[in-house]
Amino acid sequence: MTTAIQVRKLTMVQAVTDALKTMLQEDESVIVLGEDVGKNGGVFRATEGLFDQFGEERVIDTPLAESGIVGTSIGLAINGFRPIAEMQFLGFIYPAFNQLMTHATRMRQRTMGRYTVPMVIRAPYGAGVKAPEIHSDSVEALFTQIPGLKVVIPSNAYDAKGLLIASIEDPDPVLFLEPMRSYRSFRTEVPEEKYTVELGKASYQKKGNDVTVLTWGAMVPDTMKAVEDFEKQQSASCEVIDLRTLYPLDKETIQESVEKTGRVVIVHEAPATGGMNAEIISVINDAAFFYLKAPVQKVTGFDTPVPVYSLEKEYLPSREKIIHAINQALSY
Amino acid sequence: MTTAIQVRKLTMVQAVTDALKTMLQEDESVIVLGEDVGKNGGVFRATEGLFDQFGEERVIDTPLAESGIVGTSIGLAINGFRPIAEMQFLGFIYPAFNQLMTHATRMRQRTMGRYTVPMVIRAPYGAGVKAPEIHSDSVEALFTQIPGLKVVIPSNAYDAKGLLIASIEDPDPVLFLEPMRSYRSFRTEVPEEKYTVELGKASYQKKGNDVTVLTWGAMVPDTMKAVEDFEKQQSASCEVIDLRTLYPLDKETIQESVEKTGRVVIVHEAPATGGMNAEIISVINDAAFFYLKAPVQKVTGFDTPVPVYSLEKEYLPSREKIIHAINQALSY
Amino acid sequence: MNMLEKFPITQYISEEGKTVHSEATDITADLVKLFYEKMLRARMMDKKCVNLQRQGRIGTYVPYEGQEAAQVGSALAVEKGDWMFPTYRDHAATMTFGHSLRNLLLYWVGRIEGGIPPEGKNIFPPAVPIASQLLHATGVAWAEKKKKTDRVSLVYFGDGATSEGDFHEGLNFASVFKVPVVFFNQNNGYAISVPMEKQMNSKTIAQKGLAYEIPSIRIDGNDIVAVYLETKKAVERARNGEGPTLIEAVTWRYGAHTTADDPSKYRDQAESDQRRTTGDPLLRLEKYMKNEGLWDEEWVTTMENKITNEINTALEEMQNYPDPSIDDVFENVFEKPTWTLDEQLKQHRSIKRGQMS
Amino acid sequence: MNMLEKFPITQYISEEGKTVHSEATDITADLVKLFYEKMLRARMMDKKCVNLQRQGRIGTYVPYEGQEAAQVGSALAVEKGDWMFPTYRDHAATMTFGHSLRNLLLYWVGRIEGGIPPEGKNIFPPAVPIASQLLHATGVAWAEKKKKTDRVSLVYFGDGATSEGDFHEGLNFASVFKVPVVFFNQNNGYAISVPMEKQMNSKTIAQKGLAYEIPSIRIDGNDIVAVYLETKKAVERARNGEGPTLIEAVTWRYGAHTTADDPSKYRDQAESDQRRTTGDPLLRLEKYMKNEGLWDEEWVTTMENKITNEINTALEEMQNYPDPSIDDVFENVFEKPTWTLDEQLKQHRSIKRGQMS
Ligand SMILES: Cc1ncc(C[n+]2csc(CCOP(=O)(O)OP(=O)(O)O)c2C)c(N)n1
Ligand SMILES: Cc1ncc(C[n+]2csc(CCOP(=O)(O)OP(=O)(O)O)c2C)c(N)n1
Ligand SMILES: [Mg+2]
Ligand SMILES: [Mg+2]
Repeated sequence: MTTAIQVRKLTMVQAVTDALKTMLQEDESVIVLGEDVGKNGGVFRATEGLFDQFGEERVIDTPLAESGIVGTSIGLAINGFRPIAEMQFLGFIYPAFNQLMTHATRMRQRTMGRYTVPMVIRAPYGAGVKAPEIHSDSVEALFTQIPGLKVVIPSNAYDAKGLLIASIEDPDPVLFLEPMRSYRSFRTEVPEEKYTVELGKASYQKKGNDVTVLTWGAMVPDTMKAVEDFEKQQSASCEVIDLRTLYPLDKETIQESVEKTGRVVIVHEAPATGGMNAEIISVINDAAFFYLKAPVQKVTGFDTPVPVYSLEKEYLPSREKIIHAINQALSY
Repeated sequence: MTTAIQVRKLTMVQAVTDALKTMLQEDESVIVLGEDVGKNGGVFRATEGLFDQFGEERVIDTPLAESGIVGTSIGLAINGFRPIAEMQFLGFIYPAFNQLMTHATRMRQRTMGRYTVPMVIRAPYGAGVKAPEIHSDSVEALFTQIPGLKVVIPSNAYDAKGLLIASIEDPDPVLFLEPMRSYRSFRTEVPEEKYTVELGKASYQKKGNDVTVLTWGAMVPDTMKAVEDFEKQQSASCEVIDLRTLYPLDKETIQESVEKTGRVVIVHEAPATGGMNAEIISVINDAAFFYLKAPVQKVTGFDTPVPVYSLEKEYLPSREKIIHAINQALSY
Repeated sequence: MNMLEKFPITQYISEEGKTVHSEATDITADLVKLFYEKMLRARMMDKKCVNLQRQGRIGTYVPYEGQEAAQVGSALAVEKGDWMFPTYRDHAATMTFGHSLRNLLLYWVGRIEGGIPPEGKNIFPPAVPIASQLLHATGVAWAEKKKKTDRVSLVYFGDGATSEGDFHEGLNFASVFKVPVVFFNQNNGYAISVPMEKQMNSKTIAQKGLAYEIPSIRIDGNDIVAVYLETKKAVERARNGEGPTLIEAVTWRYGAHTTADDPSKYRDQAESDQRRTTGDPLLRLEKYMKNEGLWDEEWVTTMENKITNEINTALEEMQNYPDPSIDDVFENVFEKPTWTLDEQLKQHRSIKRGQMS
Repeated sequence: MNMLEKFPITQYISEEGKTVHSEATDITADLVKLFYEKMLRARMMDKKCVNLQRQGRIGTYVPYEGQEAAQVGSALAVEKGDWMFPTYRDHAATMTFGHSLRNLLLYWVGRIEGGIPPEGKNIFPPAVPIASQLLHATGVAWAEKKKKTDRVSLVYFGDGATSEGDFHEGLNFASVFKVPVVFFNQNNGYAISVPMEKQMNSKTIAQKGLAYEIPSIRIDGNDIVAVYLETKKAVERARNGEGPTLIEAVTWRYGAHTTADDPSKYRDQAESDQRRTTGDPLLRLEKYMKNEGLWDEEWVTTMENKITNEINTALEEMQNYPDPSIDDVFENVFEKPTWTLDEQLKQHRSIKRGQMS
């Protein structure tokens, strides 16, 4: 007897809800908490319906205090639960920085494994949806340098569900960033059943031979479109890789591709300085230095705060900039 | 008539006090605030004597609350003062992360210059003094990716005074990190009078031809010693550069040196991933790619929390590791 | 200790528009008319913005309808030279204190200029990270104290904001250093979808002042006379060097948290609408004015016309405002841009101009 | 409201060792002897550590001498299965609750093992970032509530800790979710050099509970009977589902903040020493025992010898403990080390072995 796998076309935010529901159903210890995640179903509807289905003991509206949310989640995680804490926007995680930096990520080490913190912090992030100030920060690199934290970013609904479930099942803290610009902009097929996408593994969006383009999150569809346009005009072919996990990076995949192409473009929306581009270049320096034919090209945000929304289009990596960078990489 | 410049041999922490005193004397708007900075003179004696000399209106013991210290300093700075806020250790700045990230560094931009935040945050940092947990964090790279913030680290008493005065006079927020391992470990000559060391400029510790070694803070004397040992045994010569300001990096000096040597070693005590090594490699990628003869070598901490002190020596870059890295850089 | 008894809701004018407090008579007829005019102006502006948002002419908007008395009454209680610290919802306060309507509209189309007050008006850009502004208000007021002026800070925040650590640290610093700041809480019952009962276990916000020995009062935030007179007292205390005050103004927002929010998800909107007929701040003042013989339909119509014109002019100015420029972003990170910014701007411009190398 | 009157310092045994509270008689002779023994043990351990530090045999140490009643009395009020959240100064509490003396000593020589409690003892590693542990205690207790057990959290923090945002958020969460946690404040008058009057404008810490509707009490923290019985009441309330309690135990540290601190910089140490003859917790219990005819010099000597042996054994164990290994650091960042960690450890080992390529 074979069972047909049920598949639906979901948006990314629906896939997030689906993952949460799957895990709430499967594992009694999973709880969801945060500001407005309960009755209201989250400001982006990511937790829609969960409060009604699982009740207020498992889907919890908390007071408005991020340090409180992360700090109590640490206690809950150590004492048998798997909390999934929502930060309403990534730009509001900063008050919780101390709890994340000095406790969530150090407890296993401080107690040699006696106490562990299997928690997930979810947060929508990134610019491009005309949100107010602070709502559009893209500071993923801040977190990749916190020892003890994994950082995961899906770019589509399928990955969102599989990566989120893998994050929830991970025995250690995971920061799960959801590119809000991609929340509803397109759908992908998502199996109804439970599945995981392994953390730490990048995915080829497109194979190619001449330039490696590394990106993640909302930049993936943008990059794919720019690459398509580029390839229509030029004979060179691009390999596009969605990194998906930013800590730990998938060094093997990066290395494999760079050894083949010798040319690299990195696309991200965070500021240039200290952004992930630097860490990726550093990994390439270690792993594939002698294969590089040209300096790595970067398409990033500026070393400015993300501007208010009338200017966010100028801030975000554009089609032109991506194509320009690919051309640059090929020009050496 | 000539006036002889008075010069004294000071430790770095004395030079810090001297800079604070100089500026408190010169500029009525300068105030010093933080935990135990007043009557007690600071847990490292960095503010010794200032409370007695300038009184409690200018040298202020605050409640134990870092967000409170930075948040009120923002208000003080906008309304005419030049607050110098002390974080007792860098590892205790995290509760203030939100104020630093979303306000101190954005206010000028949010108001197109109407409100500005000329403040300095001082913090001792780094491992190697057998301090308890969290006291030894070296997370400078976290801050170099905050748009709107300069990050400065002196490695000796002369620079400490000059850079701190320059930081206080800077019209924008500066994070001034003091390597506590170097607070009292050696003395340098420090003029009694006021002087500044320009922010954003690296300093050559030693000229050389074959390898560029980039470092800062407490790693500068360690690196110099390792290089000395190395040069005794090998014919190659090293150029050692103290970067001093980590944002903005002194690209010109880095470029100049790398164009000459083609080989680079970076020494820092922060964790490898996301540490400043990545950003420096990224700058080299942009500025001197074709001059590089070997992958950049890194001597860094691990991707672990700074361990408790029985293991900190293993964590910190050692003489052996520095020499090994120099040899590696030369081996290609 | 029953906190509801210890902190009763102080009223000066009842919902029927009757004087219920002896000091209410200190209010002159001119002042009453000023109250009404400023509240009317605030409400008309709010309605306009909600409409503009529906038409897609401005972005997501944060309405304050229902909270006019709290915002206008308190804003009228401070003087030029004092400092105001609004949140994203306190435009009735800032426009009353002298903010430019054009800039407010610019704010809602995502323009930096929207955060900038007119010259001579000490207004901070709206604080978005909840409760962070309490510390700025405390710091700014502390600076005034150090400078030995008699200026004060007036800072707005919601019921939800009381849960953040910065609320606590702000009140503690203000209390320890006895700085001239008025903490003006608008308790509108909700932080987005979270009702006060889930936000805290205390029945009042005023009682939180007890932790810091900060004098606190709970007032009817829809009674502009109460708001004005009690804020004035707090401001006077601050000016006289008597330190901070915490005011809990109990109020209500009729509408959604923002135009992107659907309040029916978490509360009965019919009940909320019902309040328009009972607790409304403008209606109450209207009743009071009628009771006192101060109501004049013609005057109201004149006002409405004047305000309509003012808003339309501001809207026009907003629409004709020069295009935003990314240069403003680059130029205002530091006083002097770093090489990183210079290079990034240069590259950005070069690609925009299509001058690819 | 005069908070000193509202929150008087509850005493059960006066400084002269007299019963001053009717419930003090609930305490059996055995319990009194247990109190004395555990306080003596704590004091002897502390003195030993101060000496070891002076001799350079352990690192910077944080003494608690003077605070034994507060720590021992509260620690005896919880049961196995309950959770304890100490700071760097609360070793009298953790050793009374069952922590291992060897591990405590390992802590002071900078060993990871120092943070790990014996199997079956729910003790967190000492919190270093001030006030952060209040949230962990709340979260852990919340978990117990969700699991429908009757276990509680007992969390320690100082007067200075009340200024941090996490103090506020911890109390608010605990109150809103009514979790079984006892917030045990040791008000020793100082946060390093900063006296309570500069830390807060309130006269008591107990009054801070009013902001959250958390029952609060102010007790003589040097009166172990008061500490024990009042903590027990709070623990019972928590077990019965009645939620959190805030206890302010007024106490004093005789010595320096840490062995690296010089208290004469900020206070009169002669005055501090004077307290040894008046307010000392052990001395008070001794007087009480003498008054009650429970004092027995021989018993005390036996105890002292037993404790000396215990401490010396622990010291020996600490000194003979296997050398620290960097592997423990690498192995405990994640359950399964990432490639980054694997590579770094490999390289580290290879250089250490001198096997340079
Ligand atoms: C630090 C932070 N966390 C979360 C948010 C998202 N947020 C915006 S408004 C809001 C509710 C605020 O409620 P309240 O303080 O009562 O003010 P009101 O909106 O009712 O005026 C939340 C959670 C934020 N802006 N800042
Ligand atoms: C967040 C944070 N800031 C600063 C410090 C440095 N520090 C260590 S102990 C201490 C004073 C704590 O005082 P209190 O809470 O009264 O506890 P006590 O030391 O008196 O037991 C300070 C400021 C710290 N550990 N954590
Ligand atoms: Mg509200
Ligand atoms: Mg204390």
